[in-house]
Amino acid sequence: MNAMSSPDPDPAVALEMFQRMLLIRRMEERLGEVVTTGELPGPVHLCIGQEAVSVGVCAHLDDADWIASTHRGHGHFLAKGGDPEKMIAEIFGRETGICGGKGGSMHVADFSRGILGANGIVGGGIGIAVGAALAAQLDGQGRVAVAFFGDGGANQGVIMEAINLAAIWKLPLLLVCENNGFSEFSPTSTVTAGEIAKRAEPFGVPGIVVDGNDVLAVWRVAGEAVRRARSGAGPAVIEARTYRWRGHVETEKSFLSGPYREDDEIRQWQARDPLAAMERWLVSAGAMDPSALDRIRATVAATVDSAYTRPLSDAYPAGESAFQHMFA
Amino acid sequence: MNAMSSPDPDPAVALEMFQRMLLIRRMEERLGEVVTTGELPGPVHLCIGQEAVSVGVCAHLDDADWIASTHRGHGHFLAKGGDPEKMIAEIFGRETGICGGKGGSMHVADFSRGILGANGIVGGGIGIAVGAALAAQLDGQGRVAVAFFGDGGANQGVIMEAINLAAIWKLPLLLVCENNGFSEFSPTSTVTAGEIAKRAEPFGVPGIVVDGNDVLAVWRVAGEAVRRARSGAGPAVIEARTYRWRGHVETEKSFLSGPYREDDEIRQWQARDPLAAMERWLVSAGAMDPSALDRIRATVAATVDSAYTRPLSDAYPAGESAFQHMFA
Amino acid sequence: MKKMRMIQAINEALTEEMARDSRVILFGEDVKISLFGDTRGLADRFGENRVRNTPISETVMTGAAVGAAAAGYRVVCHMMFANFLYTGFDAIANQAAKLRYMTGGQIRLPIVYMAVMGAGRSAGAQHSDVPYPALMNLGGIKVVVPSTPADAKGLLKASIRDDNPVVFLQPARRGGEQGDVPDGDIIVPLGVADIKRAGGDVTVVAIGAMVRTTLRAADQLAKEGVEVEVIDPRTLFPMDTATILASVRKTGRLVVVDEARTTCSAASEIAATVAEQAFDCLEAPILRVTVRDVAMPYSPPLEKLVIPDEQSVVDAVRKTLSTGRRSGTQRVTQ
Amino acid sequence: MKKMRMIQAINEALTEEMARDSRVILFGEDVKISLFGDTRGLADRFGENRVRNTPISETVMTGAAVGAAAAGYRVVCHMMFANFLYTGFDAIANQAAKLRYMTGGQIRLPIVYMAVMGAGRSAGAQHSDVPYPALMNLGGIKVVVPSTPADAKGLLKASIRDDNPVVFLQPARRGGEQGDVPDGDIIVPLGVADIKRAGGDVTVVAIGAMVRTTLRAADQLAKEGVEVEVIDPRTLFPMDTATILASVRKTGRLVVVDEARTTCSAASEIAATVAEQAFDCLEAPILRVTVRDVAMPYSPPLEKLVIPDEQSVVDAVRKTLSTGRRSGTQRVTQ
Ligand SMILES: Cc1ncc(C[n+]2csc(CCOP(=O)(O)OP(=O)(O)O)c2C)c(N)n1
Ligand SMILES: Cc1ncc(C[n+]2csc(CCOP(=O)(O)OP(=O)(O)O)c2C)c(N)n1
Ligand SMILES: [Mg+2]
Ligand SMILES: [Mg+2]
Repeated sequence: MNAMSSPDPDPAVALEMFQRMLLIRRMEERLGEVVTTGELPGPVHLCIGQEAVSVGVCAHLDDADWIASTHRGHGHFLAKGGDPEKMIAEIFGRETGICGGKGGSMHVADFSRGILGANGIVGGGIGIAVGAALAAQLDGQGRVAVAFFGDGGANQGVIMEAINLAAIWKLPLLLVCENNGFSEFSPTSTVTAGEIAKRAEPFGVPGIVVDGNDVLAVWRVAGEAVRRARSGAGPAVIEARTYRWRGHVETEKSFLSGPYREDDEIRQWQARDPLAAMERWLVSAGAMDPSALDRIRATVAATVDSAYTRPLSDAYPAGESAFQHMFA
Repeated sequence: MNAMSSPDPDPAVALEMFQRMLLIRRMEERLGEVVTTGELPGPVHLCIGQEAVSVGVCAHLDDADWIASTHRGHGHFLAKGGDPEKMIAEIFGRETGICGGKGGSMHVADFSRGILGANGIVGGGIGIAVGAALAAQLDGQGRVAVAFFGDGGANQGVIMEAINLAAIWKLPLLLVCENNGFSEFSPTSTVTAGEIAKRAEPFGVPGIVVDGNDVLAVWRVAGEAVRRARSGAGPAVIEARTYRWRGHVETEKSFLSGPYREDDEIRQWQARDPLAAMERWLVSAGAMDPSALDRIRATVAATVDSAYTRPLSDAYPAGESAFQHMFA
Repeated sequence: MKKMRMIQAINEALTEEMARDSRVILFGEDVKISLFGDTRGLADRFGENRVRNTPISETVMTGAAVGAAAAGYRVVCHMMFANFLYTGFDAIANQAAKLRYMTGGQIRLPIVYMAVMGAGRSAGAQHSDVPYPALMNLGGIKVVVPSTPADAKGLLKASIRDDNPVVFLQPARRGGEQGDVPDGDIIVPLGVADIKRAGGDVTVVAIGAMVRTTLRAADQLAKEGVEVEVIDPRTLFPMDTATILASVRKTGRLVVVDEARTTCSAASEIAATVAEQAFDCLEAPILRVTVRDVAMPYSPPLEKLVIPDEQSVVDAVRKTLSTGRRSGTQRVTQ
Repeated sequence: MKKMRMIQAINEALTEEMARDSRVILFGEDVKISLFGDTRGLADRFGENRVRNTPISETVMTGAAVGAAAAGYRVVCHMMFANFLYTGFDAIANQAAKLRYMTGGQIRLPIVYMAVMGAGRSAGAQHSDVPYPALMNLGGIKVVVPSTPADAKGLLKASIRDDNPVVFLQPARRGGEQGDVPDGDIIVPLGVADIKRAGGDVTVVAIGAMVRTTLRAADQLAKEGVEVEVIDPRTLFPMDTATILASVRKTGRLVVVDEARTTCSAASEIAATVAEQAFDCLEAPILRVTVRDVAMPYSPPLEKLVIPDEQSVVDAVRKTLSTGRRSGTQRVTQ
């Protein structure tokens, strides 16, 4: 794999990626605000700062491809084309939610768009993605499946089982680790030995480290891995190094006994904002005329506004729905 | 680790290893015969051909060190000093068995000798050994824990979790893979990607491949790994390449639809008999005067004879014992 | 009608369903050579794509079953021994049992996790568990236990066609026993109990391997003039409580024979249901004949002692007949 | 006597036991910073050797607990949310529950697996399970569920001193509630139920978070002149059936309130035991008030609907009082 020599994305693709990242950012920022009002029923885990990973990978996928996600799953959902309004309705527990209000933040899923779901079990999406990759292989349509997981999730044994199985069966599977420096409140190095991407190598599977704050870099390595997978050459592991700006879970400061990282570290990473970097690139590459930027901002703002407006007046699910959908 | 430059074992140690291997061989051969008579209650998995691994490793351990074993566990039990007679009594389900007849072949254990037990769950001993290694570390007495597992067991995710945890905590743990070419009836390469020993490397843990039919080679690499572990330098993975001469489970031919390996392959490996190789080395190294060989043979024969004699007239456990020992 | 062993019946069910629907796939450890014989010949017939040996990796196996099912296949995931369901329990309990519900019914999960369960062959505690109580409590997993070759075939076919996760547990000791199996495409619907023997004196609900044991006990009791109605639930979740309740309303007496450990067993569940819904018809205490709360011992006499046998069923039936309503201790009044 | 939250009481229990016995060790994900506050301060006090953060690796965690216990330590293995017990279920079910038995009693396994369980805070189905039925059925695991801060402290201390594997499940919704905790080294022995309120009309057995719900229902019913006896088993396995049976022998009526899903629940087990052993004293059907067999929904109104509340307990008590013996349907005679 020679990802670095890959060409730049088409302007349309680049703009689309910028827009998706911005959408995720704004949707998550707003969610962070809402949490402080106490209106949200359950816990939320924001991915602000990590938007380049989901967007750079999902830019290569369409509705027929599969992704499995994590507890920090809003970005994946939106990057894969999930409906922002239905996501917010879900997080607010409304009947119009993408899961009818029965899943919540940690379970947003849209099977019609290949979104196998966020997951409350760390590592839980990995096996599911392996199965989707198996289905994709059997279908023979060139589909792929992607499992997103964190650096913490990389310590679940299922990841090794998945790499081994996918290697043996040459499954069209991408295992994308979002290494954001923390497994909950534990810095990665305190619980994770060595380099995560290297865990692929003993199985003859490529393990690639990429700057997870550089959406173009992510887009390049993911593109290469997706092409390989579609062609039948088997799985790859991508470790995207990034950082989460917000807490592990919103409002964590209210219950933690103390800090677990330096504010300075956060500031340093904020200076490496993936969105700002992409904006700079777009301008310098001339892919975007200045007004396009504003148009995108306006579009995103409108989407976000309506996503946080309509659902709030939607009804909660009817009582009987609590007893539906256990079985088909 | 520079195992190859390690010196040869003392003559006494070398003889002891030969004797242990011979004991395992003869005990197992006899068991294979007994199975055909239909006297054994449950299934047995013999380790004939693999004796050098358990013996080469356990030669560095004493009663205070821990081993966790597998379904193919008689060799480990005997190599670590378990009582042959109590083992046979156990396999025959007698009250004099090492587990009072309640465990059987797959559960022979002797905690007083650091034998945490054979295990019916593939990979089941790995977590247990990690815990024993943690205890050893906390004790601060220089103890080590060893987990034996098969090439099939190497595909259980727990192995990765164990390597990672042991690396982070620098546990005095040896993970010894007996790669005997088969995971039940599946040739290793059909279910196992890459080289097992290499699975240690991404975690900064040494992964060593050794000829599992050469007890001296095993003894050397294990010695080095045990010394490292005792000194606080952390875990190691050893992959010993060997072969099982017998079936996965005795009498398998009676229920399998066909063969899963070539007789020729078996013959080739039998030509590499670890016992014969050790005998040649002992003679050539002058460690053994010719009569010593005969003495060892006689001792082993006597041990085996009595192990297969006394227990057979022992009683089955009393009925109430079925309802004892769930709780302390 | 053909005589065949339960293992053969299962093999037929798998073969027929794979032939019928190309989206049925099967994977598991050594399913090609087939340890038990139940998957024998399938790889040859349906190819290495649809029938796959897996590494020993139960965690990813159970999860992959969920993903492949969500992506449109009918997955048969062979777990070999039922104790290994525990090894792969995460995806069964946290994903398979909940994913449809959590996603508001977006998907169907046609999965059959199959395994052999129960004791009787000195395989030791780690190869002899009867794990259905844990599965029944998950709420999102159908649990099927056949007692005869015909039921095994019909239930497995229904399980494969079902759009939900099913755990199909074959009683180890019944795998080799012969029984009549009707020809053709027999389907035994899930959730429907079978009255294996009609009788008016006592209702005995028996599960899996215990059905034959109970039928033998019933024969013996019949000689004493006691007519036992033997009900085999066949599907433990969802359970056909209607059939059981109807029988108890008729007989007034219930014994449940279950190879699981007592506490929170299927027997406990059935007893609780009857004590709740048919209390007024009960003439005597509900008796459970189960494995006491121990791991399964290896030694043959101990194993034999622990597993319910014909005599323990006979004893329980006699006991329930000997105690009439209010014949025993009275309510303590203060 | 001090007022404190259950989480603080647990923290005190851990602190005192670690101070008392240097062989008590604790590990789990982020136990140093402590998500729930129950392990806060332990690392500072007892050092990084005895209190360790683990990677997210439940499979090896549960297994390592077995090994460290077998090698002489008293292990507290913090599993965070009870659903993650499923992730590490293999070593709990196949090793911890069986190893002492399989080895003929050679070892003691002093392990406490602790976790927070149950719903009520919109955490969704994968963070709200009540998994004790599966654990109770294993036969080799003691299962402890406190309902008050004092019990939490005393039971956890007893669990740590116990030489067997114990799963200690803290009801999520009770963690923050205040209660009186006696000073000093309080020990609540395992296997002993507590009569939380005495009464002669109806026995209500309530578990964990349901105890407070039931006590409130009892207050309400008292105003109507109905005296409810509320029994908290505290240890679900082994269960103090004697206390429950004695109460039912007195009242003749039983309701069981359990936050687990109905099928094979602790409620089912208790009902079955009473239907077997105190049948003659029963005046009315045994009623179970449980979570129906669904995964836990996220949306607050749904979650509220699914979890038993005060009113559902009141309703069940009224119902059991309204049905006298044989007042309902009669046995069908043929
Ligand atoms: C099986 C399981 N264990 C533990 C948890 C609790 N938990 C939720 S998120 C998390 C940390 C995950 O870290 P990482 O995978 O790096 O993802 P990140 O939060 O950094 O995105 C933990 C321990 C869980 N949800 N599931
Ligand atoms: C968790 C689990 N899965 C499957 C099995 C069934 N099984 C027993 S031995 C075995 C193969 C083990 O292969 P390997 O680890 O290479 O050991 P070997 O038999 O070659 O010594 C399998 C699949 C088991 N006992 N436990
Ligand atoms: Mg992380
Ligand atoms: Mg092998």
